[in-house]
Amino acid sequence: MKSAIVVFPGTNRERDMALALRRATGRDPAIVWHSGEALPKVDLIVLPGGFAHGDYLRCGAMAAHSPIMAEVKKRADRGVTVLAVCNGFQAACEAGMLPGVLMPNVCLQFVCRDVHLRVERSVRPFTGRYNAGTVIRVPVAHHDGNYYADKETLDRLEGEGRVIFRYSAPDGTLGDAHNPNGSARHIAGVVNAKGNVLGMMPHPEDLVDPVMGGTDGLGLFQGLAESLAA
Amino acid sequence: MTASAKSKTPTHGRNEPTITPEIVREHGLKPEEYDRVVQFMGREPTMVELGIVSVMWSEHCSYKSSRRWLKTLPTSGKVVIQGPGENAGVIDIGGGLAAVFKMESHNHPSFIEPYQGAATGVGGIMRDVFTMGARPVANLNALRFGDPKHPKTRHLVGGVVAGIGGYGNCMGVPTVAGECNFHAAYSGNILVNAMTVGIASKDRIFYSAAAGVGNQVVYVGAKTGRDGIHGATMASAEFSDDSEAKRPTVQVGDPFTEKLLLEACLELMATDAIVAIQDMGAAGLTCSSVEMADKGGLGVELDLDKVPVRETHMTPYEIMLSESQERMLMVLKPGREDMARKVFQKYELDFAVVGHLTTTGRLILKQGGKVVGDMPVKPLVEQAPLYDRPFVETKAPAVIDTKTLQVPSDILGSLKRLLGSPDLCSKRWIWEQYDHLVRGDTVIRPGGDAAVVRLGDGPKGLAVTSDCTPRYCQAHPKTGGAQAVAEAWRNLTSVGADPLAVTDNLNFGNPEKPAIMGQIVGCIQGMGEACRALDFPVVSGNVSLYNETNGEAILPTPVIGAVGLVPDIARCVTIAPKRAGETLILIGVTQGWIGASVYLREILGREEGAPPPVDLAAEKRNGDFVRTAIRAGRVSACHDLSDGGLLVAAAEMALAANLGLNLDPAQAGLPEFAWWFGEDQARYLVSTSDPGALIKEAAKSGISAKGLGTFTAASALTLQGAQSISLDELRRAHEGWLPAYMSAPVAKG
Amino acid sequence: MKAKVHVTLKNGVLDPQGKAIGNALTGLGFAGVSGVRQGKYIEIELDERDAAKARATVEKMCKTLLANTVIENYRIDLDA
Amino acid sequence: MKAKVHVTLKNGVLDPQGKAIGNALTGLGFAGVSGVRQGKYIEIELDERDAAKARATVEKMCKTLLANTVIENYRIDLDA
Ligand SMILES: Nc1ncnc2c1ncn2[C@@H]1O[C@H](COP(=O)(O)OP(=O)(O)O)[C@@H](O)[C@H]1O
Ligand SMILES: [Mg+2]
Repeated sequence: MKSAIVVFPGTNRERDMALALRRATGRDPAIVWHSGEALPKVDLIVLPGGFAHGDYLRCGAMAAHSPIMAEVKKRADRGVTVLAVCNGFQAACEAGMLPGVLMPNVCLQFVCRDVHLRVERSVRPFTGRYNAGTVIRVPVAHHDGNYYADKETLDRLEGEGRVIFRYSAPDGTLGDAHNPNGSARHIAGVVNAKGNVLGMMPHPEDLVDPVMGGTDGLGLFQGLAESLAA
Repeated sequence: MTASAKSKTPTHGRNEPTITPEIVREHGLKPEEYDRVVQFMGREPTMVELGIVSVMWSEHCSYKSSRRWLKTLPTSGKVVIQGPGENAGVIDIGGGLAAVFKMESHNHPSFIEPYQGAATGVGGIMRDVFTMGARPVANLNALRFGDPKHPKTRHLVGGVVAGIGGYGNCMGVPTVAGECNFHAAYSGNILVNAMTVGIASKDRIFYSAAAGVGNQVVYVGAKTGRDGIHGATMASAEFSDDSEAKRPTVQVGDPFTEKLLLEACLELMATDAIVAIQDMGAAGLTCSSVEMADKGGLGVELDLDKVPVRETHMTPYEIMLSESQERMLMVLKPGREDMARKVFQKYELDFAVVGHLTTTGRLILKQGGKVVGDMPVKPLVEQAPLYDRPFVETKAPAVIDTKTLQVPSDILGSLKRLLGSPDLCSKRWIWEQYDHLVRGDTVIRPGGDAAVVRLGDGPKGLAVTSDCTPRYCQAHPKTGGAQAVAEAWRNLTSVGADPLAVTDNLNFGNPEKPAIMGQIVGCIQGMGEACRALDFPVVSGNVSLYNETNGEAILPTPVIGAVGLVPDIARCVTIAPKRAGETLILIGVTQGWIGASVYLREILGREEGAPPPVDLAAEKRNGDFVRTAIRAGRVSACHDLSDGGLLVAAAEMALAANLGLNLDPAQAGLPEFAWWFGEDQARYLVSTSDPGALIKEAAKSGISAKGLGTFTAASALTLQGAQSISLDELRRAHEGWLPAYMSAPVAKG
Repeated sequence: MKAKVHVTLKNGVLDPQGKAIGNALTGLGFAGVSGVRQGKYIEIELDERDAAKARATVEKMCKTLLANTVIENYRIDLDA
Repeated sequence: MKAKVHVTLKNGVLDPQGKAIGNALTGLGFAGVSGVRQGKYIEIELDERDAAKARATVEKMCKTLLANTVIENYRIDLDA
């Protein structure tokens, strides 16, 4: 699998993502600056975490207009797999690649801690390595991860099986106590209608190695590598 | 013309007054200091010149009260590449890599505007580190707030923590460790000390000494505004009730611009373009240009019209003294301008050639084609006043006789109160607002002794911690200074690291008072002794004096930031034991030292007594033993003993692992409370599944090791099989205080 | 010409910031606060002198960048 | 009664948000943007009916919570 990580001014989790991709695929991803550089032909495009353009207006709003995003959208429309994590998820929503928007956490604070995610669906290319209903532990690190969409949109997402991860207790139960940011219906990750773009707030890339305290996030990258093996 | 010859009086800046004694006083210069200025200038200075001397000679930049004592600290050793005197200290960590680190205070600005004050403090210390060519890989913060009941405290805690997170998180540097205490002595003067650790190639360190006559001086980063003019002098003056009303312009941080500046600087540093580089911190363009020229023994000429500004009609005074953030000054090799400009343009940052180096030894400032400032560089640095201030030593307080104390008999009740007290409660509410995982290298997270970040692809890691126990320093400065160093050394040891070197942040009151000066001297002497005994050199540091409001000083607070090396991160341990059945073992001797302890203060309401003595030989012996045991895989967890003593540390270990703990009776001959809560130094708790072997090993080295009890699958902490308290109840107390405190509505007080 | 843009959350969209301010005000003892909403206020200096053209431009700025029309409304006022 | 509060940065205080928005607008091809400042806009529903009293209350709210008077100014408008 060939992959590329897009770097905007202010992106800061490209290293974490590269480490995870290397661990799962044995290959280094291409790191692509948002302007003036061509996006190479790859099987996976990653929009990583950080604070693109400082996130000063709305998170992801300015990144959504970066020159490279038009190309990312075009590739996604053609079926290329896109993984959008945290700030990448925010940018993908702002760019209209995914429905909804990420609002400030209800606690109005930055939250960095491990959370539990219930895998709602086991689908390639993203979650084929996990069973539906499995609970994994991965960290969140964000100030604006409160997923919001209107009721019709949320119903449609659920009806079409596009909610991929939900915040939960370690045993899979749902509840406000386990939701770190107030997301509607405890949604932590969704895919687009085609199923080739996944947006999620948590950082699976930060738990892929026993020395980091766990490996629950590795399955996502191994699943991608397996599904997208050239 | 020689450097000290009289120069023609330059053109005065627009609207700039001539100097009066009143203006001199406002600039914090004593009359005799001003006389010295006139003498080396050979004439009266202009406003901009006066401003320049006043910041260069401020306590903050010149260390005039502390320099004499700082010189007594050990600053060399086999790992030291660069000691104090540069933007940050540099040590060799093997494999061709160097660790670059420093700590700095932003106390006064954070009191006035907590969010921006703390944020720009973090931004400033990171610039100090990446200006030397290092990529920041870990941030720490040492915080001291006032009485929780003080009307301002909650607002300050909320703002400072959000500000530190706001800046560090955006920069993508994990904030992995720190400390946070509360005491009424800080109600009017909080302490916000920030530390950054970076990694560089050992042979690619960048320094600030200018070289190459004719070379261009280049300004990069953000534009200059009228922010924080005279921050350095503010940091060198006492507060009074009306200093809030005066409200000097506070700087607003722009972490996004600094993130771009970081990436642009590191990109340019990978080429051969840079001769010298220095960040603009306190006293901005003044400090950076003067220090670069002085270190290179050269002169510098600046054209102020070329400085990128974001406001109109800025005077030379304002441009030279502005403390706008996110700016750097560099000297480039000839012919590298275009290449350098392209790098900064890629990141949409300002890049301007603002001057060049000369042979004159003078700082010459031009605006509108006219010379507006002309002064010799050397005296600005070398003739800065140096004071040998009178001091009185703090008398050793009486040792408290534990046998005479009336104490509650409920040990577990006291434990619960201590675990839920402001100083000992969990600081999770703080560190969860900090991105402590970004970069994907955090091996040991906040919550234990030291934090550990992986180096490159591993297997090595860096361990970091920051420590100080101000109440010991207050009781007996010399003991307190030594204890701070010893505790930092212990915290590194507790994760299995080799302690390598330290940085410090010396926070005190007004040094012109002999009693305060005595605290400064005592603490530095204690630190020096401990650093020598533990082979733990000081490679950088910062001094913050005049932390007083209406004559009330803070507790003496010499914070020690320390860095250690972990040879194999797979063999690190945390404070969490691995399984039920393991034995808890105490390393080190307990006399039940209760003077100046948290127990005495929180349970008995008394702040008095001699602090626990620091036996540096015992520290070294016990620490070396523990480290060896960790490395050999003989212990599964380790926690050093500090605030709150044995029972607090044991409970923290049980909570971290979510395991129960059955503890044996107190040591015979000691009052029970003194055994459980005494704060004797040089002690560790370790957990092991082979206690016999460990105790035998210890005996061979003449080290006291004693089994204390067993971790269990039950979820309670039990004393002598009799009294018991559930982990849930302890956890609620420990985790509950800070979030509950911060959930009340926050007014600005 | 100066354009003053107010960006506010649409009715029905949860406003955590506004809610937090409301709670804090009540907690601080301000009685009778029945609702708080927080929005953004953006001032833009434009070289354009023609009001109609300026409004059209700012309208476009709002749609492309300044507001997220999934959740936000905007209002434009012009100052000569 | 509804109070409308504008909180804006004082002159001379760095406004990273405004700067970033200005750059982004220029980057998107909007020409002639010579400056952008960003502030907050807060609407407060009050039970109070007396305008003078309402203003006094909101004034106090601004000072204690809504504005950071070290770096920000505020303006209060009342809607009956
Ligand atoms: N302000 C802070 N920022 C980050 N971590 C903190 C802060 N305050 C405390 N911590 C973390 O909480 C833990 C306990 O702190 P402390 O009691 O000071 O440890 P010790 O007694 O071992 O020095 C440590 O891991 C420390 O890094
Ligand atoms: Mg410790």
